[in-house]
Amino acid sequence: MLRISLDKLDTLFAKIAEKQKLYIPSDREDGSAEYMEWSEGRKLSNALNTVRSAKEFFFPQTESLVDFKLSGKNIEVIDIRKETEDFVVFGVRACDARSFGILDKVFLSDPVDSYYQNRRNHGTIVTMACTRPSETCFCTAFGIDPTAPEGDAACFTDGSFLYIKANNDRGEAFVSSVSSLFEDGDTAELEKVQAKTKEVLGILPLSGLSTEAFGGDKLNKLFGSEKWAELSESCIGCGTCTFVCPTCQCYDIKDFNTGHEIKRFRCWDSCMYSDFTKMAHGNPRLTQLERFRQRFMHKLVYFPANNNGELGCVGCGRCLTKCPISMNIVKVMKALEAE
Amino acid sequence: MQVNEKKEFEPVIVAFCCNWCSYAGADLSGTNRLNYPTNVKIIRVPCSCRVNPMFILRAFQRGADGVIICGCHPGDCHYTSGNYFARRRMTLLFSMLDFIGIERDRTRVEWVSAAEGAKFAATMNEFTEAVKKLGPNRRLEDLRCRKQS
Amino acid sequence: MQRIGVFVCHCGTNIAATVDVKAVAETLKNESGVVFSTDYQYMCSESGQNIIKDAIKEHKLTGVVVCSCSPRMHEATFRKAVASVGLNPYMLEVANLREQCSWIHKDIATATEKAVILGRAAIAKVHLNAPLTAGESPVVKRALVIGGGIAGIQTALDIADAGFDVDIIEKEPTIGGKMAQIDKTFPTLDCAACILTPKMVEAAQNEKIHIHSFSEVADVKGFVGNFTVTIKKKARFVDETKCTGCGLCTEKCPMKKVPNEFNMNLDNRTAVYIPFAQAVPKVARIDPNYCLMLKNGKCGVCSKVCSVGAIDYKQQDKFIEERYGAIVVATGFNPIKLDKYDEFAYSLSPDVVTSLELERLMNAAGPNGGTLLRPSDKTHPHTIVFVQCVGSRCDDSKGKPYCSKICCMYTAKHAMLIREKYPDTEVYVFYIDVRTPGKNFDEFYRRAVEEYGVHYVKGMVGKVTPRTDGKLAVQASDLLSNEQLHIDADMVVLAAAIEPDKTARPLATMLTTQMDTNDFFTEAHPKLRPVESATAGIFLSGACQGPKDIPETVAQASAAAAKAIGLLCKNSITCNPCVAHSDELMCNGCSSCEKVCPYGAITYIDKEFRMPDRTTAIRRVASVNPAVCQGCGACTVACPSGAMDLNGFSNSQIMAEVDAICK
Amino acid sequence: MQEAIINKAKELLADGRVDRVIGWKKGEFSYDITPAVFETAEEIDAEFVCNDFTSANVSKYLVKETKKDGTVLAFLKPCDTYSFNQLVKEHRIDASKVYTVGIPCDGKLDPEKIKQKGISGIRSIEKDGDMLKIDTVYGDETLKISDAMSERCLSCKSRKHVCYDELIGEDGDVISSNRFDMVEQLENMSAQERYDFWRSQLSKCIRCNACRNVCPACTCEKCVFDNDDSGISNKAAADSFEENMFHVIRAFHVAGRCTDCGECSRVCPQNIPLHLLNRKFIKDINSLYGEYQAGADTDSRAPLTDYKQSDCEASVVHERGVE
Repeated sequence: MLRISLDKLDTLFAKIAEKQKLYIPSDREDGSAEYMEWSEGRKLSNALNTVRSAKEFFFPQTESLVDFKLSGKNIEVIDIRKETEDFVVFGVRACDARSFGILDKVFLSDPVDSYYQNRRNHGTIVTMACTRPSETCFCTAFGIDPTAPEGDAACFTDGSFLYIKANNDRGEAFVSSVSSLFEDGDTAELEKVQAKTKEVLGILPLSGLSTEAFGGDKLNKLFGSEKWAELSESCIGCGTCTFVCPTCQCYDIKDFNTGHEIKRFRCWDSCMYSDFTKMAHGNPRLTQLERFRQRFMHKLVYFPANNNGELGCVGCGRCLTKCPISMNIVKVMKALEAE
Repeated sequence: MQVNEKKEFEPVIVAFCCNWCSYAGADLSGTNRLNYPTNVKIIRVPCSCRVNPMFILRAFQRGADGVIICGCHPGDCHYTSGNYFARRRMTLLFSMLDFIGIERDRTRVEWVSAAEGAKFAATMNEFTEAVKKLGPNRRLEDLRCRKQS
Repeated sequence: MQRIGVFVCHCGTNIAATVDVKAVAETLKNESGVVFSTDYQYMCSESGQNIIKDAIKEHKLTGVVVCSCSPRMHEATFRKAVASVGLNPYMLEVANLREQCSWIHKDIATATEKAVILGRAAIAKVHLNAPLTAGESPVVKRALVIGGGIAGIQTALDIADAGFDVDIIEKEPTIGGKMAQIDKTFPTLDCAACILTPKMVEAAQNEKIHIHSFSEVADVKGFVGNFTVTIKKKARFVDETKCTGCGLCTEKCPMKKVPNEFNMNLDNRTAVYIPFAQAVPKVARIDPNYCLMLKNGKCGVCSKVCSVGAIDYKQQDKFIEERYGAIVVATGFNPIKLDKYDEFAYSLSPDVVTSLELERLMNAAGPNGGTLLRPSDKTHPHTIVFVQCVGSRCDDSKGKPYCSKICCMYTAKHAMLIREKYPDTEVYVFYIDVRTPGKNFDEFYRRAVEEYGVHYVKGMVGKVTPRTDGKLAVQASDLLSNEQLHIDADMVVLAAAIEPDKTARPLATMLTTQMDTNDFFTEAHPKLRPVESATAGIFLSGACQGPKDIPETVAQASAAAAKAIGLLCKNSITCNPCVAHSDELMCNGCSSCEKVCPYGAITYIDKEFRMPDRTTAIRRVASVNPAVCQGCGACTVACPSGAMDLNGFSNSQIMAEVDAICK
Repeated sequence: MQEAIINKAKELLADGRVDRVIGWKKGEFSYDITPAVFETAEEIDAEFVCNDFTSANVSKYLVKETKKDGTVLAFLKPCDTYSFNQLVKEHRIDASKVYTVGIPCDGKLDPEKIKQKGISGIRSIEKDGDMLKIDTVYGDETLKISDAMSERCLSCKSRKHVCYDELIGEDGDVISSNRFDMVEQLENMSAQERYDFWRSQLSKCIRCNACRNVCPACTCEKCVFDNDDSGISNKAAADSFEENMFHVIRAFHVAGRCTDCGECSRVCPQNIPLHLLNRKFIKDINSLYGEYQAGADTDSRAPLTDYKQSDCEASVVHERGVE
């Protein structure tokens, strides 16, 4: 398999960044990691994952859609769409890599979201296999193998070398563009690391999490569950879980009047918010219970119902770490399953 | 032909003036034909205590380079105590803006009575100068609102 | 969407000379919502107003922007004009192109640019204006006068004359106030009691006037037209309704060594007493600090001698509540305490007296039956020194910064009276300067100097030293001849500064009226509204507003009465519609707004709401009384949720103006 | 301690003094604890927990809980009592429906701090003297307790309960705290440095509203940022200005009301030190208008709804410190 010494990562990054923008997870001063544009000196983070997911590269938190220019009493509509430049996101974990598939099902199915598609067409995802999963990880419950991540190309490491493998055509093109830096090498050490990681995955506290109880056919039973009241009781209605989630895809469209023009933009919305899907007649989900239920029903029932049974969660564990009151999808799944 | 005339920076300055003292003071400086720059635009409010910090931030967002709040002198408030509340609010707000690194000379509170037309004009001249020196507000502007030139 | 008309005024050349008014009208025509825009020479003229009225009708305008002089000048004019053709007057905004644009700028280009921006701001505001209707609030047809001195009496008489019920609250056992203690009045030298007591009697006998003597204001609630006042009727231990004022109890009372405050403590009274012969109401009061029965439970003589059984040793303070449409404050004044003025030996010698004490010493009902005798040895004084401005016009902390106004004249009166009655007495008056602005005042002063030979000396007394021979050694300087004077005086009279009564400050808090730093009530406007306080429905009468002599006090008392009558004769009052209002759906009931309201206009009510989960819940929410609110807006900023907003100056309106100016 | 608290809860439930108990419920791991309401002794026995990770301030839940019938028992840490008092003062909590039991607190631990030391795959955490013994799937780890202590607890202002119906354990004291040190450090920076600091911090904000929604002072029926009529509502910070404004306005709205409980910084998923903004206001208020601690009582006048004629002028900001 093609490999490069980890000491030469900088050379690799420099090479990638020659032609296009490169984003890698890097450590912030507060110790947590986030995707940053690579430039000389920027180091790849050792953290298991970033606070925010990689979905932002294709579905940014705010995005301008169209401008309306006002002059006197006239309004001119300005299409501000531009072709995105090519970019590479390096170091995406298996869970996030899977999330793109979920987002694609929403944004690329008819009617196609041209803003999302534009970015998707120009982004190359280079994933990175996990070697040190955490107690909050449960991607395996969704059939994800963190030692063999999806993505256009996948990278693996054994502590000394970075191995690379293309998963599709785009990945092939990417690998060949940097292959001059790689050499063919023995994967024995890597296989050892992968086996060790698999062993750890088996003993993680959430390794036994079952998804049996969920799917598109479970609607009536789960919707009416009495557990929701208890589970949602402590929810403070913030959007942390949805904003760190790699698969949450709801957005709101708003207009901003700058005085010279109206900027129509979209921004992430959260089903946890009191004004989520508020319409002229009011709000269909009036209580936090209903809003809380929406989020989990969406991931565990509605999404699979529309997508051949695929669940809308990838088990990245971000909501487990970040929820202010430590309520999360695992607790919800376990509670509902126990019923 | 050489076009190298660099236009002097003309700040946008919003002045909130209370109806009873400062707005009347501004009127008086007009009546007395006392000049101050056109940069200053006055918004009439019933009392300095009507000025919500939101208004000040809004002004900066929309392109103001300086915001000044004028009210009756302490003790002279038409509503007895309005300017005392305004004073505390503005002191704390300005301190907070300073704390997050916004230039402190972009904000000011000045007490101007209905009889102080001259003080009003002098204050506006001084304040405009101070803001001019700072240059355009960049730290607390909304890029979306920046004027396209 | 509003249909807005813009009217740009030239104001002759006042605006048009510096602002290109045609360009302004033309540019503003392009603003969103503007359907008509024009300019005219004088918008405030009748033909100018007609242009506005016609345009409203023709173009079905829903909003009007007049670009003219200051709204402080003609806003009311234009509001009236638009209202006359059926447009709500609050759908009008004025852009100030004269005082705040054309008059201060010289360059036509930049002034025009600014004028356009000011016009835009006004247009942006009008877009968000809402029609406002002034509310109405009923008026209780009864007035309260606080203080029963000459000011209060005069005000009450005038209000009663107009046919309204009026209550007087007097903290002392009798009305009459300071004037009752005065001997003669300047500049006519007529007897104060002779002119005051008939008025007191008149007040007592007027069936529209109700006197609460020996009472205080305990609490004030409500607002103009509808005040609710709690009156504390202090226990006097004598049943007012039974006492006939026969005076038998006062004769028989064994406790005869009580300092008589009516005579400035220069003689004594009994523990049960009637302050003076002409007291109104003529009802006895028992002083619990001296009454043997009340102190030790032993005596009871008065109770035994009272034939009508009016004595009631168990009487308690009583609180009554009464509603009023108007309140007149007439709390009056007091001479300041002179304990800080050791240089004049006031506390060292009984022969150093204040002017008010001198009034009693000279009064026929005073301690000496009208003969002027030295308090120390009851001998005739032959040399009397008057010291002016004791505590007045001081820049130190001992006295008052203001002129007490009445001292120059009453001293001239005293000097003249003494010289007339006791020609062998030398009278010296030490003054900073003599102030005599008033009808016949200067003539009066000159008579004192020229006809009565009073020695007026410009200069201050430095020190008064009581000597062992009973004389007072007065050291003074004569500034005109620049020499030191040493006078051996028999008496020294100090013209003590006057200050507002101590009860005024807490009263001002209850009434939510303003006071100046000297505790005089502040008038709504020092020149144009001198008898009204800034708080609607509260009027000022007499020396509580500033030092005054009797004629001025009476004039102001009648003026205050006229203002109060003007209010009382209305059935209801129109309220300013630019008041705060709370959006109950957003209000948290946190009480922040209430704490910053200077008028007590905000109260809280428990209201039932439908909750998101379709249940109902009772929440505490703020409620603004539009009749009390004056529209300052303090509450709107104190409110964290933005539930509180102000009509006419709403958050969105002000932000729209900000946006228009900054864009 | 946990045992005493559980016994107290069961005792009060049993004798009918309270109908519900608000406390904390066990999670999947040793540290992911959720505030919860318990109605029976069985539920309490099964799931009630009070340990080094029960940091959530339950005071704000009482706004909702006291709207229901019956009395609720709340266990309050010293800092929670300040929030409780403030909410009572602002008429947000019906105190007559709450039975408060003060519980002692030596500071709570922050799981994120533990993880940032590289400790992963945590199975259990135990205290051992001043050390933590952590069992992970990658082997045993140890950590000094002080290194795992929540930032806010390291600058705790008070271990004294300002109100309670009953107290478990000994009451502590108001601490002469170092809580303004960081504010002071920032004040001593240049304006440019302060600007850069706050830009780097506030640009991390994802507007999840966790700070606001957890804040016991933010109990508005409708927040201005959710209200389209307020003119400043927004769901995402579309510009750096909006990032700044949200936090400045929020801090201003809670100025004089913030009890400095530190929940905002605790819950921020982006680790923005939001409490510094609130502390700046507290520090200013203390130095300009006299010492004031929101929540210390239920009747004093808050500094922004009060004034003195002798207050300093706003120009004091221009006159002091580093430009």
